[in-house]
Amino acid sequence: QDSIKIGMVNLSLCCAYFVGMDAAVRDEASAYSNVDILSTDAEGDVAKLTANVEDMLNQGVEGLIVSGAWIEAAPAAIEAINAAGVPLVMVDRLLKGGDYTSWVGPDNRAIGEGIGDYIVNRLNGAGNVVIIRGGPADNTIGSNRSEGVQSKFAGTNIQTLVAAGWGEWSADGGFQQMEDMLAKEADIDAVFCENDSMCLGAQKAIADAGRSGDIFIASVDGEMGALSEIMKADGNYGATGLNSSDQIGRAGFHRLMALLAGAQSEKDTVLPSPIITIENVAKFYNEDSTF
Amino acid sequence: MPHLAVKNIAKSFDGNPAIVDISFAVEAGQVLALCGENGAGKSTLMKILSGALRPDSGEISLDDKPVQIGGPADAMALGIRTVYQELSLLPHLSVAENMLLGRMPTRGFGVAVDWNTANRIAGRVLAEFGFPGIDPRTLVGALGVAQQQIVEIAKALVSDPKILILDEPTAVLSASETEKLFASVQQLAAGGVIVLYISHRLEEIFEIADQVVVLKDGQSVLEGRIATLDLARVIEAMVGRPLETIYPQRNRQRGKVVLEVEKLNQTGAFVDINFSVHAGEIVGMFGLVGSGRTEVAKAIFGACPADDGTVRLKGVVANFRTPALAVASGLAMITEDRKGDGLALEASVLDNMGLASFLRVSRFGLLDGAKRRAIVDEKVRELSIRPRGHARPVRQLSGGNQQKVVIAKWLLVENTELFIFDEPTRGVDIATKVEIYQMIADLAANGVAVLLISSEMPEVLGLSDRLLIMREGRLVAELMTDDLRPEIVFAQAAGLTLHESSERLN
Amino acid sequence: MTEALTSQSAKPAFCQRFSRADLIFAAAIFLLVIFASVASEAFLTQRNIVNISRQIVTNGFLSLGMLMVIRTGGIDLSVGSVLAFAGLLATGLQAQMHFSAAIAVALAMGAVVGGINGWLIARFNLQSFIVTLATMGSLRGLLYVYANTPRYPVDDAFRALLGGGSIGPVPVNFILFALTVPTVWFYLNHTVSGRAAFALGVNKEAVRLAGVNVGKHLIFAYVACGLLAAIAGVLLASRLGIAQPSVGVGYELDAIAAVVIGGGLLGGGGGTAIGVLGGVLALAVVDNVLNLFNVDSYYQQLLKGLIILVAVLARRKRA
Amino acid sequence: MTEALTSQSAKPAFCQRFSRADLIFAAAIFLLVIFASVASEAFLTQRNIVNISRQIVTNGFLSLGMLMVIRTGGIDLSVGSVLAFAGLLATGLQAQMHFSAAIAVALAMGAVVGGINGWLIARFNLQSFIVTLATMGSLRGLLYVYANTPRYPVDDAFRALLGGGSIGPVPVNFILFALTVPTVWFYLNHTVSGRAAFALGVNKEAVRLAGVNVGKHLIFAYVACGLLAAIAGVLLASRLGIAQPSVGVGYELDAIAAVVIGGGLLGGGGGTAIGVLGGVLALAVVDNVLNLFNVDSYYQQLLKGLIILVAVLARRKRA
Ligand SMILES: Nc1ncnc2c1ncn2[C@@H]1O[C@H](COP(=O)(O)OP(=O)(O)OP(=O)(O)O)[C@@H](O)[C@H]1O
Ligand SMILES: Nc1ncnc2c1ncn2[C@@H]1O[C@H](COP(=O)(O)OP(=O)(O)OP(=O)(O)O)[C@@H](O)[C@H]1O
Ligand SMILES: [Mg+2]
Ligand SMILES: [Mg+2]
Repeated sequence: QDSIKIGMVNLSLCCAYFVGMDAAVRDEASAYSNVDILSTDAEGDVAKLTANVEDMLNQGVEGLIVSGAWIEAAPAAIEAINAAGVPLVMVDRLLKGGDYTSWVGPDNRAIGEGIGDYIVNRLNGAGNVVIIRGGPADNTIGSNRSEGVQSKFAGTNIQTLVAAGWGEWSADGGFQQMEDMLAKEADIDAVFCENDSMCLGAQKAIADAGRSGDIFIASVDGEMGALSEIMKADGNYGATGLNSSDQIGRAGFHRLMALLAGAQSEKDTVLPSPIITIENVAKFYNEDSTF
Repeated sequence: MPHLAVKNIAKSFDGNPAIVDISFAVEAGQVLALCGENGAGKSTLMKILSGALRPDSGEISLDDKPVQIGGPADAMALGIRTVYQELSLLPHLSVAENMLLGRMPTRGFGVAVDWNTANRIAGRVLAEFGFPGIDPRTLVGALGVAQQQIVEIAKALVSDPKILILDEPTAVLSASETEKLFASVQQLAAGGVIVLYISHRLEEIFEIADQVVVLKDGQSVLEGRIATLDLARVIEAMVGRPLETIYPQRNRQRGKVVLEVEKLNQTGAFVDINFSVHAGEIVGMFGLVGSGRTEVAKAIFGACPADDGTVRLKGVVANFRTPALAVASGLAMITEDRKGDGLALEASVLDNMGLASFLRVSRFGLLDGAKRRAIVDEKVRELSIRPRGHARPVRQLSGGNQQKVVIAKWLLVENTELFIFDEPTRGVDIATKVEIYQMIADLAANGVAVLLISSEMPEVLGLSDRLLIMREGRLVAELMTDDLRPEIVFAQAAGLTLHESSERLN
Repeated sequence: MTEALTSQSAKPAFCQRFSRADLIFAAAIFLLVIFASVASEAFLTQRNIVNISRQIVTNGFLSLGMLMVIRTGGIDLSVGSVLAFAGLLATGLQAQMHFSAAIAVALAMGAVVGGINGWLIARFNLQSFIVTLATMGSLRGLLYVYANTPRYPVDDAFRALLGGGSIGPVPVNFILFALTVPTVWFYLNHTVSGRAAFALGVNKEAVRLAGVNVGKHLIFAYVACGLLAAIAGVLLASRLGIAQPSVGVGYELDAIAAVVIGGGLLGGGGGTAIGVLGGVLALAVVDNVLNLFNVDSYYQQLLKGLIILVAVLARRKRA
Repeated sequence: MTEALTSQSAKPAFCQRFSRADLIFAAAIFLLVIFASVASEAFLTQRNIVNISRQIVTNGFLSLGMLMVIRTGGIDLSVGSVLAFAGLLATGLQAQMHFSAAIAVALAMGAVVGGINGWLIARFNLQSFIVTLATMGSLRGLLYVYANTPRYPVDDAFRALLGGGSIGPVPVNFILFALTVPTVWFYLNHTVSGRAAFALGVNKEAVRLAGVNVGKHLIFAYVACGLLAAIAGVLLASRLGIAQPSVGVGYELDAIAAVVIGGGLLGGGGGTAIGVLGGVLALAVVDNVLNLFNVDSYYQQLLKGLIILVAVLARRKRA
């Protein structure tokens, strides 16, 4: 019996979010005895991603799932795939610069807007909100989220204070940015981070400053650390907009399998991104999730 | 009573034998001198005894017990102390620390360094050695090479040695320091220490050695008690033929003035230097080491420009700011410190020799490799640089052969008008010295102006037409060298009255 | 060799005689502080000073270790990976054992990695740059194999004690760093090993010929560097209450910058603990000030580069 | 000093006589290739070979430049930033001008940055590591100020010609690289500047006192390095069809690794163009093979580190 080779192309496996997506794909595939997943990690480098795609096509994969993470486009890679005529399903990130078969992912602006509503409600339309940005690397994901949030502040008395430096998407980055904001700004009522990791750091900075009582936190992703914080009745981690790499990965894999089977599908599929708060967190909390 | 015997030692470096088969024995309290041409194998033999190198075969026995010297630590344990030919000091450490490296006095469970004791010990040793002037706390990097050499020797004297190896210790020393060294050597010998002494200054050997071993191409060609030998014998054994004249006959015709130096000053180095050198003339510059000759030369050459004063080249003002400019207008300088600023040790003989003469072998910056190799090979032959060939890194050459490479580098430069030699024959064997003297004479004969800096009295007396004498950064005398007595020169250099100086000389 | 000379008085003392460069440098930091405190009232607040003190710690430990290696004429690029791995171990293992035991394991790992670096470099006479570049890569791969998702400390005491805790206003982790500086200084200037390590940084062969066991002291420097990096990792993880496998990439460059700004010489021959303290401080203050002044992050990067340049220009050795 | 010896053969020729280490190294690559082609039928396919040849180009150009700098005893960490900036300029400026003009601007930028590096290092006698570390940071900030989002080539010819194009089966960008290797080799061995640069890498003072204009040759090496990095950036952008401000981070380490694996000595005194070719090839083939055997990415990192170690061990200098 001939096996079906499927390529999972990751820009990076640096961080829980992307690791989760890769794991989800492998996990779904494990149900099919004759489906082999070839997975690569470009360590954040487009050039290496392109090389990885080339190497995979070379091994005769029948379809590719591409997780472009934080980059904007990878024309050469996508063109190579098109040229080889194999179906291409993009997950999470919709890369520009070439044709693709299908895309499954979140609407980051919508998630941002959801969080924006949450913050506005919780502040009753007045207060100061710190925004911690991820990083420079072609950061449209982050900026979509921030813009979503800020769009909801229009017409309220909410001031946004954007941290000067980058949070680098990481806990220590978030920590340092928050520390400096706390030193700089006397009254802060809430903090929004473009991802959970940064807010997990920021939360510690707030705690060390003894401000946990009067500053609450909201972010995007829904990783374990954040969820367990949200669960705490007395915690100040208010909400996170679910952007489940796990769901995305599984959905992406099944989309590709269906396409290979000859099914016709809508080109773009946006996954719902509920806002997780203490009310509904139990539904999403899952001890043995990788992310 | 120690007794050192070396039997059938052999050592070769990737195929090329450095020492073929050497045996000798020394009794306690004896001074054994090793002579031989550059590359004969003297340093290699000493490095084997000091544990720096391991022999391919042969055995070493101390007090009739065979000993294994696996590394420097073993040699130390046996009481073998070595002064290597190439300075092995650390410029960024203090004198005391350099001297006591590896045996620093400690307190607090042998963890913490006891600086006071360290400085005291170092100070005491230096004082006993006759140089109380050197402060054990100063950084070695701030000392001149001469003082550095003193420190290097003192280092070997710290923990009283049973066997003391001195590899060309006097190469950078002048008469007075040499005297002090010999004094302590004789004192040690009297105390039953074995001293192995290497030098190319054969007169020194006859002054302090009891026994001589002459090496040639890694074999001992002559062995005997000093009393039974004379200079000619030793030289013939070394060179393979008798040497008739050491200093070349010179047909002197003094041409137009080439170099004029006026009121040259450099704070901390020299003051108010005035002199001139004419075409076809060899002007010697003598002085005690540290008297500032090198600094004057470096100032003229643009290596470390003077603060004020003027230098003229053929009447034109030429206060060079960089060596590049100096070389471009016909200057050449053989620097004194071959390891520090004379050679790129890891680079090949070719790269080193060809470094100053790119113009000869290139057009539009493109090298004519064949021509470059040709002229270099020619000089390798002329100066009998051994081993032949230009491919190996200079590091692998013996000290004297390295010195020849430095000289060759400048002899390869065409139409030079002024040659500055700073200690040109340092570490060079007698036969090659003669060749170099001949070349210097030839340069002069061809109308080149020569400034010869040297701490070797016979050399300056034998070669130069005029003699400039420096003391503590000043030009103290200018003498014509015809029938000039060494005592006078030394007196001037040391700033003594003739009477006492002649005492100190004999 | 201004640094080499003065970083090295014959009888080293905690306040050695300083070179012109050191003074200029100190003055520059001082001016920066003055300027900052005038320009932004947020700067000289206790809160901000505490922040800076905490922000110093990570780079501080890394830089001290880096200094020890740089004084031997080497360099250690693997500190970032060691830091990340140590954090993961110290937090991840808390499920199985008491956190003190977990920390012990983490530190041991750091020391072992350092030992491997040092042994390869000393035993086979390899170039430290390439050896540690290799271990940096391998270890990063290895730590992802161990844990490719964040680990969270189980034991609250872990955070409370190290990362969060403070004695009076002074953070515990800063105190630990403050204690390490004189320790390293003492090692460098007053122990046989420290002096030998410094000596061999400039001329290994000369030290060997003096009968000193070069390998021993060389390896020790790398072990210490690995250990200090591991400590930094543990403290960082406990400060953040999370250990991420991706942390620490590029930290080695900050550490090297701090050492050089503080007067260290790559290739050996210079560098002092107190100088490193200055370098770390300078970098942290600059970061902090740029943030307090809301300088756009792109310009922050640009400026930081220029500031490093100015710093090394100020303390350059005369040719 | 095995490397020093061979980098220095009596009669430099494109195929110099090789040292034992070089032979071992060549043999190792050869065995790897044999093994790969036996184990994976995908390896020796024309397509895969074309891929590898294309994948070599970027690191190839960077490594050749790095070699020139390393031979002067320096190092250049700024190549990654130069590469990114050059790509942005060459693509971004196509809106305003013909792409050839845009490329010219990009290359000029590379040369200028290199010139600044070299000038600072030569004129003020600074350490190359820290100077280029600073320019690396500043330039990265600057290029983000210039363009914080990707730029796409306007002119199709740009991609068709350089990135996509190939003569027969051979990609154009690889041909450009293949032509650059002998050029660099010629410069290193058969020009005054090349020999002088090598000598001053070993002992700057000796070269200065030989009446050579040290600064000139030193600066030239950095200019060439910057230029080659810019070329790499332009080719990469045209190959990928996009120029991203974030590209090239950490590339300098790959380049240094390639040089050292190829027999280069950090601190000067060794390294040959052909050796670099071998180093680049080795790294690329390893990457490719690991992918073809779809080794898990974390283990890939782990293995790559170990392979670098083995490579340098194979060509270590005897102590
Ligand atoms: N590390 C080395 N590698 C290769 N050859 C070497 C090495 N060291 C010395 N040699 C060779 O061994 C021979 C003997 O060298 P050695 O230094 O013993 O001569 P020497 O008698 O001390 O000469 P000199 O009087 O010039 O000091 C020389 O031909 C030299 O080239
Ligand atoms: N205090 C010092 N600091 C640094 N370098 C020095 C110092 N004194 C001498 N030197 C250098 O050391 C080398 C040799 O010094 P040395 O003791 O021979 O004195 P010198 O200047 O050479 O005097 P002379 O040439 O008359 O012997 C020279 O290059 C000299 O410039
Ligand atoms: Mg010798
Ligand atoms: Mg002198």
